[in-house]
Amino acid sequence: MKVVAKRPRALMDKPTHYCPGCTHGITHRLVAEVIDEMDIREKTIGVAPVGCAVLAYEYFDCDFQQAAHGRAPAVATGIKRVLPENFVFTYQGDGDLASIGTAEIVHAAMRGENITTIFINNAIYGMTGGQMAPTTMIGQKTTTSPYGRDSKSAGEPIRVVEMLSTFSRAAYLARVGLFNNKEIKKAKKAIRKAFETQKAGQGFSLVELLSTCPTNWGMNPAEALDWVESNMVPYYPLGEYKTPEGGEDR
Amino acid sequence: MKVVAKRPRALMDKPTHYCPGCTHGITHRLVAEVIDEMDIREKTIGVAPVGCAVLAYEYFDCDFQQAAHGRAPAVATGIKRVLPENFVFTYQGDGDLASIGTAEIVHAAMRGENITTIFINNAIYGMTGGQMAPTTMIGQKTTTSPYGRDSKSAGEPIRVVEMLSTFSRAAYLARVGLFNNKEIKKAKKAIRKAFETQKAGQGFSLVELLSTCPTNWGMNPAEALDWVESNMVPYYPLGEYKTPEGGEDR
Amino acid sequence: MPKVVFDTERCKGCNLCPRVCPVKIIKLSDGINKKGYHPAEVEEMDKCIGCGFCYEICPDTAVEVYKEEGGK
Amino acid sequence: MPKVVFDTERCKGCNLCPRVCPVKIIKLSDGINKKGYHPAEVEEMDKCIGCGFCYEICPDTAVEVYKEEGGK
Amino acid sequence: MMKELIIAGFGGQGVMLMGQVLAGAGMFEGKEVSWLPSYGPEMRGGTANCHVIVSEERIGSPFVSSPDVVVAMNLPSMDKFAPQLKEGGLLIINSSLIDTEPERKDIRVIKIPANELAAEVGSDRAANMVALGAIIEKVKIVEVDSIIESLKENLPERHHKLIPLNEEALKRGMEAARD
Amino acid sequence: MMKELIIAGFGGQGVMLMGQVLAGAGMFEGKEVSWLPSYGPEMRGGTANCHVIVSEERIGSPFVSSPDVVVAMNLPSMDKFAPQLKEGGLLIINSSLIDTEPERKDIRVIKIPANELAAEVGSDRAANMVALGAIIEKVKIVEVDSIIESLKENLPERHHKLIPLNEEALKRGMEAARD
Amino acid sequence: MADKILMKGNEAIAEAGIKAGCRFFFGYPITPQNELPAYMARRLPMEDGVFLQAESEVAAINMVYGAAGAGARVMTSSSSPGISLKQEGISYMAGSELPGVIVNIIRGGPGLGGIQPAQSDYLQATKGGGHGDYRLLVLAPQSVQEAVDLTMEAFDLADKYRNPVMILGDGMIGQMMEPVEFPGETSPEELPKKEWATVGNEGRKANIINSLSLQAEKLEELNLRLQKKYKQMQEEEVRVETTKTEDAEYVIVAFGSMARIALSAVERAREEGIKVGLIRPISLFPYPEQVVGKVAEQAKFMLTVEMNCGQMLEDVRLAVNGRCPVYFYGRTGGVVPTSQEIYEKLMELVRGEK
Amino acid sequence: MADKILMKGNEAIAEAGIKAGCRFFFGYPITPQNELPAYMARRLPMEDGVFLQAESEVAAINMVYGAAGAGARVMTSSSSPGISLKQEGISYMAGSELPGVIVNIIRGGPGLGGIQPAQSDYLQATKGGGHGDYRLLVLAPQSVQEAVDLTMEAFDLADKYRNPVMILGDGMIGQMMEPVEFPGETSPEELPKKEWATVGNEGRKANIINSLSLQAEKLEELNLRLQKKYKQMQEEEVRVETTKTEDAEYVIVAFGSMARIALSAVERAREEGIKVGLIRPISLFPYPEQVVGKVAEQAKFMLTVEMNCGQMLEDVRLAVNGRCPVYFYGRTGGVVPTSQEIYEKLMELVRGEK
Ligand SMILES: Cc1ncc(C[n+]2csc(CCOP(=O)(O)OP(=O)(O)O)c2C)c(N)n1
Ligand SMILES: Cc1ncc(C[n+]2csc(CCOP(=O)(O)OP(=O)(O)O)c2C)c(N)n1
Ligand code: SF4
Ligand code: SF4
Ligand code: SF4
Ligand code: SF4
Ligand code: SF4
Ligand code: SF4
Ligand SMILES: [Mg+2]
Ligand SMILES: [Mg+2]
Repeated sequence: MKVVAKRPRALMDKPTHYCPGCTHGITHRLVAEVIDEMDIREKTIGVAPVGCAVLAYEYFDCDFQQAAHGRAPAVATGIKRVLPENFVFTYQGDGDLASIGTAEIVHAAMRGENITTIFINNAIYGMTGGQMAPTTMIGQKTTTSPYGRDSKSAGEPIRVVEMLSTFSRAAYLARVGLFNNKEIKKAKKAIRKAFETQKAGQGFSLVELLSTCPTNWGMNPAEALDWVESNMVPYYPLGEYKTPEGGEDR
Repeated sequence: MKVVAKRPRALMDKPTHYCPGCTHGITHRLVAEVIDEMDIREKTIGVAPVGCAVLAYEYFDCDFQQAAHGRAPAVATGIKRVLPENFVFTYQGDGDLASIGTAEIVHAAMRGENITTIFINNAIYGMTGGQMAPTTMIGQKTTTSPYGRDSKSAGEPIRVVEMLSTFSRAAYLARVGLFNNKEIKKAKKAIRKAFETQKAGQGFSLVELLSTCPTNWGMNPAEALDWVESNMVPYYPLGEYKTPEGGEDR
Repeated sequence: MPKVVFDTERCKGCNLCPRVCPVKIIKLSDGINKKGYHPAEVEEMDKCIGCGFCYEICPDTAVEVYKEEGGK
Repeated sequence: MPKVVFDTERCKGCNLCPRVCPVKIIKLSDGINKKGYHPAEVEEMDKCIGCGFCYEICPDTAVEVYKEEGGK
Repeated sequence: MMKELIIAGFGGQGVMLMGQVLAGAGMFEGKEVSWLPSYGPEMRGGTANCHVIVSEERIGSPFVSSPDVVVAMNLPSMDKFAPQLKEGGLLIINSSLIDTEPERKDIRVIKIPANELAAEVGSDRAANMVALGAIIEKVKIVEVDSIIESLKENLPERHHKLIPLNEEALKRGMEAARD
Repeated sequence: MMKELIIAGFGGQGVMLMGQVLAGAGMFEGKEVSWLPSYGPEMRGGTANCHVIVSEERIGSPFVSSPDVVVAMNLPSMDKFAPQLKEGGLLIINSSLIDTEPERKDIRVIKIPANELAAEVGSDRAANMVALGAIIEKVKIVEVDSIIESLKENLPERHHKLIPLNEEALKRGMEAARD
Repeated sequence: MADKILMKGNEAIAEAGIKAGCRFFFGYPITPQNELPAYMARRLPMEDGVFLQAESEVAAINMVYGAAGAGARVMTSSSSPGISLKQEGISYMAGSELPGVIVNIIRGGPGLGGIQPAQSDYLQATKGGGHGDYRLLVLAPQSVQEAVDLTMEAFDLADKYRNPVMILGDGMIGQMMEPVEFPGETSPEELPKKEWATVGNEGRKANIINSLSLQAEKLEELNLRLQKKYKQMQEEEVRVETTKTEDAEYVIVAFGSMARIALSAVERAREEGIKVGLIRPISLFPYPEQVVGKVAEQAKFMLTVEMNCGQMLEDVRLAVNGRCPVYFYGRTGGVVPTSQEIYEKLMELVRGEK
Repeated sequence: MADKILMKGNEAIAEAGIKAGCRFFFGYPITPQNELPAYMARRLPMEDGVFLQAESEVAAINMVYGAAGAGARVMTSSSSPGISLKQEGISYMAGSELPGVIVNIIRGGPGLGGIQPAQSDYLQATKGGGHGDYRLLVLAPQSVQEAVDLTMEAFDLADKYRNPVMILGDGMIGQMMEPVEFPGETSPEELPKKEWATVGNEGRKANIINSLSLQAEKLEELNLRLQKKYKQMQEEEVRVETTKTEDAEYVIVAFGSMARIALSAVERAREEGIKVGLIRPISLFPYPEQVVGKVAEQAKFMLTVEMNCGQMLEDVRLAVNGRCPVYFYGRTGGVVPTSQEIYEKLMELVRGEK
């Protein structure tokens, strides 16, 4: 018998602190698989955010820096400028990236910083117990939108990939969902492409993953996946928004 | 004889500190004219940025708050939420708005904050003596891009209006230039529309004005206007990017 | 014949693998593990087609999938 | 007949109004004002058509434009 | 008289509510009370707990370091908090989920099959009320009426229909503790 | 010996360079020197100035509050800094742009038509060097050779062709001050 | 007067704000203060107020600035890292003389640190974590009830001095539930009008909210005006509680929730006949320097107890000014010292003294 | 050793960084330190280094964090409001034990304030403007030459302690030109390797740069480790200069550019036979507490002179600990006290003393 699927090398053999059914775990595995497949584990430096994935450095078996809330792209920039030959990725939630860290992600994309961002859009602040994120859906109830998000006062959900698509040095931008196996396969491909973009020195790459937070959504994990498909996907269309064309430098 | 053109009421009778030929002065006058024409001076609260226009509160004859660098949209939000019936506008440079203040402008636009932003894009930090702005053109020399802005390291200029166009609650977005009388007339129209958008409660409005900084560009004022037309306009296309459709609330 | 092995202590009983198993052989056990979860288990292992869907959806890498050497 | 009045102390001699005057009657004076600038002045006022371009481009509201009451 | 309790269990077992109801009951009786929860992400998956103090005097630290009573709704909670008990303190064990014996011999122990008893009155989820019944029976810090009063305050209106069931569970707990 | 100077004028008149060249010359002669500019947006339109100290002893404050010498390249500068001069101090006036008489009677005043003299040697822009010539003639803090040496250091390579002209301007200033 | 209700510190502070006439809240989530904005999000719409989750702490404090400048009673809350981000804005508010209430529910630091209770932002709060010569009025409650009382007072003080006021709590104060009652209620309409606010310059000269003075002398004037206010605060706003200090030979100094724990140690030592007293500064700025200094004259030593590595210690030493030895006991990083530990430390020192 | 060259303080500090082996600079424009990044933008590319203008001060300090964590010598600079924005990042660096050099060329505050020289960020720099129990090593040069020397030293100290070091200057230090020479040069290759840095975990366990500890006890451990470092700094890194203090009856204490101005006052008073001395703390943290305390024993009084409203004053009073009266003279908002003013203040006090 041959093992055809098991914990990738780039993940530590450690149980995570994530809630049952939380897609953070799936994404960790996908990233780790890509790292394994590209054989870059020992050249990779991850940047953990403030958010439920704050402990990412406990789970990946590669060098890591923990960054202040929202500042992962700045921290990654610092690392990458010192170590241009290494792989640097940030792993960020929607509160981290699309709220407090807006300036940092926008400018990393504008500069075409040669890093990869794994962006977990779960439409909520998971870690802090379920507050509204900029990506929270209209009408969605959270602890800070107890009557449902109201577009008049809180605006309409931010579409990060679309916003960053206006930057020419943002080389690879894709949005994927984690709500079934087909989409999970696509997600992995996108993550691979993002790292390949970095490898080729083509500039900034980002994959947005429509994710779940069963705990703070008040759903079971399966319902949560369905909710992603039925509520989030229509507003956040899946697909590759930008791919690098041509070689080394655009 | 009848005066057909003179200093608008909403401007104080005070010489400004701006350099000779700097378009900040033109924009001040245009905004003041619109305020006069709409007869809203006594209901208007301006927010001055950190930048050459930091002293705007000395020149406009209406209530003003001076905001920390980049935070004018947040300050304006605070004011507008307290005084929804008043007119609130921010006046911001490209360093202020597109660099340090990226998160604040993006989120004001996302929320559809019912304020108006006058955005002075002069492709440089004027006040601090000519550093690179996010809007500085590729190859443009500044004190912090002494060899010319290099897209590989410093990225490609940020197009603010295009970026904000991805937000549904950003109701009016336009880019105008101040390089000749025809365009100045258009600029005024755009400013008027922006304030009208606010009046109708339709959400966030912003006018980007392609402006000059003769002093730090090392040009005389006339050359500077030409440079706007020949170098900036091709990269920053003029026009209305978004206009409010329909009524009171979208 | 393919088979799957669940790490019952690592499993959080999220109930996602049962949902994606094409042959519907996974269910949550009645017992609880040390962390208080009902871990997943397979009832008729011989029906497993080794598709790996369970592994793929599992957020906790609690599944390993095995196949015959060189097998289908 | 239209006319323009320049506030020579407020003018910073930026030389923009001469550029836009359709009848080219504005130029910078040889003298300097208190701030050290050569202020703009009009040579043949009777040629002024009152178009207001000078006012419109002036960053320092140093220009006022007058026209005949009810006139064209 | 001052009683300091730690009530602990899995996230979903309602240990926070138990503590709040208890503190609320003390307040109704004009006593000094405090309730301090564990908080933050460690709640996820791990044990949740709260510190409750009901007292006739001023309460110093709301943080309980040597409790008079520990209520362990699951095994990790017993492992963690039983060692902190005062000598002679009381350990209430949810024997539905805990079959290990506590190691300490210098404490009093009572075992309540909280989940089973709760199931008997109609809802597994009322196990916390069973345990609460056991507390007030054994510790006598508040009257059962105050608990019911407090329960009303603490449950949202839409759950008030559950109050009779919870009352029943409370009583079961009291009985079980009496035996 | 310690001499403290304030050199002031319009933004474009090159007063900063004057001060730097003077300080550099002092340094070549092994003296203690400091140069402190006015800075920030107030430079725009208004007056620019720098504080220069050349000394044989340790320099305390680089900030000059009672100068030995004030060089006023324009009227606002004279108005602003002449009152700060030490009693008996020296006021050097650019008479090309200043026709007002200073009010103070307790100071020495020399008037140099710096712009005219500069124009005579071929460039209006060398008025600062004319004034610098006047300074070193009157104050004798550094040798003219050191000034020329310092000028070379301070001018970018591509402007070195202007050095002869500047030397000429310096000398005119010295002569004018001698008269 | 209402009956007592059992409330979490965070929620009680929020309700106290509303009771004080605050209708505007701008904040950003962070543990352990999340219940405060969540409460505001539920409650403020009922009062026609505005709750807005800002994009960041930086934005939040600047929204507070704008709203305060527009004349409103306004509030924000956060915890340590978030408060660090607000430092520029806080300095701006002080420089522009804007009232506003800022709540810091301290957690363990530095950096991301932890989320357990700590008092390690004392120096930041009291000495000016931001730039320039400014001070906040800093109030440290020891119980949920006191958190309510001080929060309500904070709004009045902020308006009185046109200066930001900080409520300095810790995870324990924020998270614990205790019975509270609310001493009355002020509606925003009852409050005196703020003539300096920017609300539109109908019939008057424009009002400007500003902290810029390019002329040094002007800026110095502003600073002297600020210093005068701080002096006035020192004269009028010192709040301090002393327990059994009259005859104390040994004195513990502690603030906030630490003080109530320390009091248990004091009581225990008293039972054993040791003459110990407690000084509990309630206002941390202005610091009760005179009270501490006075008691120092009779004390054999002072023992400062804090949930940090010794921050208020500096203010105690400044107040004591050499009059008696000052010792320190503290735990940090989120560890809460027990009254037992404090008692032991105290007894060790007492023995050393004898 | 090179000849002296006339250099602006800002540029000299930049060049000193390069000479110390720093090849990475992340900053954001602000007066009066703009010449520093501009110089780096010109010079670093020549040394294969990286100059990057960050989108903000917040981003800049976090880039510094990343680069420091990746093992590089790295630097940032700013002025007061910008330094306030960096407080969270600075606390993170201290908590994650990352070396790095931060330059603050102070301007008048609070708020937007002005751009003239001031020393009003003393407390922020020395007491921890950020959250948590951490300290920076703070060095205050009084001349351009000393700015060079201290900057070069700062990089070594940062590496030695794995702690951020702050160079605290003011607009005068940054803007003035004085002759300087550079005492040698270190190339980045010569520096010892940092085994803890995140550079890829080839053949070893992963390195983690982190300040989070959800367990309070763990976080306390980190804090105790930090406190130990600060204690070591207090033992090994105090830098202070005393002038004519041996027989001084009156002692002025001043730091940075203020000290050189004060020295002129001291000299003048000495000429008139008044026995005055000067203590100039060069390291502001660790503070030369012992030196000040020692001198206080013989002094009739101390006079602290600062370009602020009395910030170092607290450290002087703590060091003096009641041994003699401590007076204060200061100007603020960008006004620079003259030696004349200081002299007069001194004489007034001397007369009062007699
Ligand atoms: C400066 C600062 N502000 C706020 C926080 C508190 N905080 C921790 S995680 C988090 C947001 C988490 O949400 P998200 O980024 O969406 O990640 P998720 O937990 O949903 O994966 C916040 C606000 C913090 N630690 N630091
Ligand atoms: C927090 C902070 N950072 C930096 C500065 C310094 N600063 C003043 S104006 C300015 C930028 C001005 O550029 P821009 O916004 O483009 O306006 P302009 O002067 O070109 O009109 C900067 C960086 C500051 N005052 N505060
Ligand atoms: S809180 Fe939400 S995002 Fe965080 S681990 Fe739990 S389910 Fe996942
Ligand atoms: S520096 Fe530039 S932007 Fe500023 S006033 Fe002068 S020309 Fe205008
Ligand atoms: S491998 Fe496929 S068939 Fe086998 S148990 Fe997993 S999901 Fe079911
Ligand atoms: S998906 Fe994984 S964690 Fe979830 S039930 Fe299946 S094995 Fe357990
Ligand atoms: S109004 Fe028109 S014609 Fe008259 S001076 Fe001005 S630009 Fe020329
Ligand atoms: S445009 Fe205005 S400032 Fe410029 S020259 Fe004409 S009048 Fe003077
Ligand atoms: Mg999220
Ligand atoms: Mg600009």
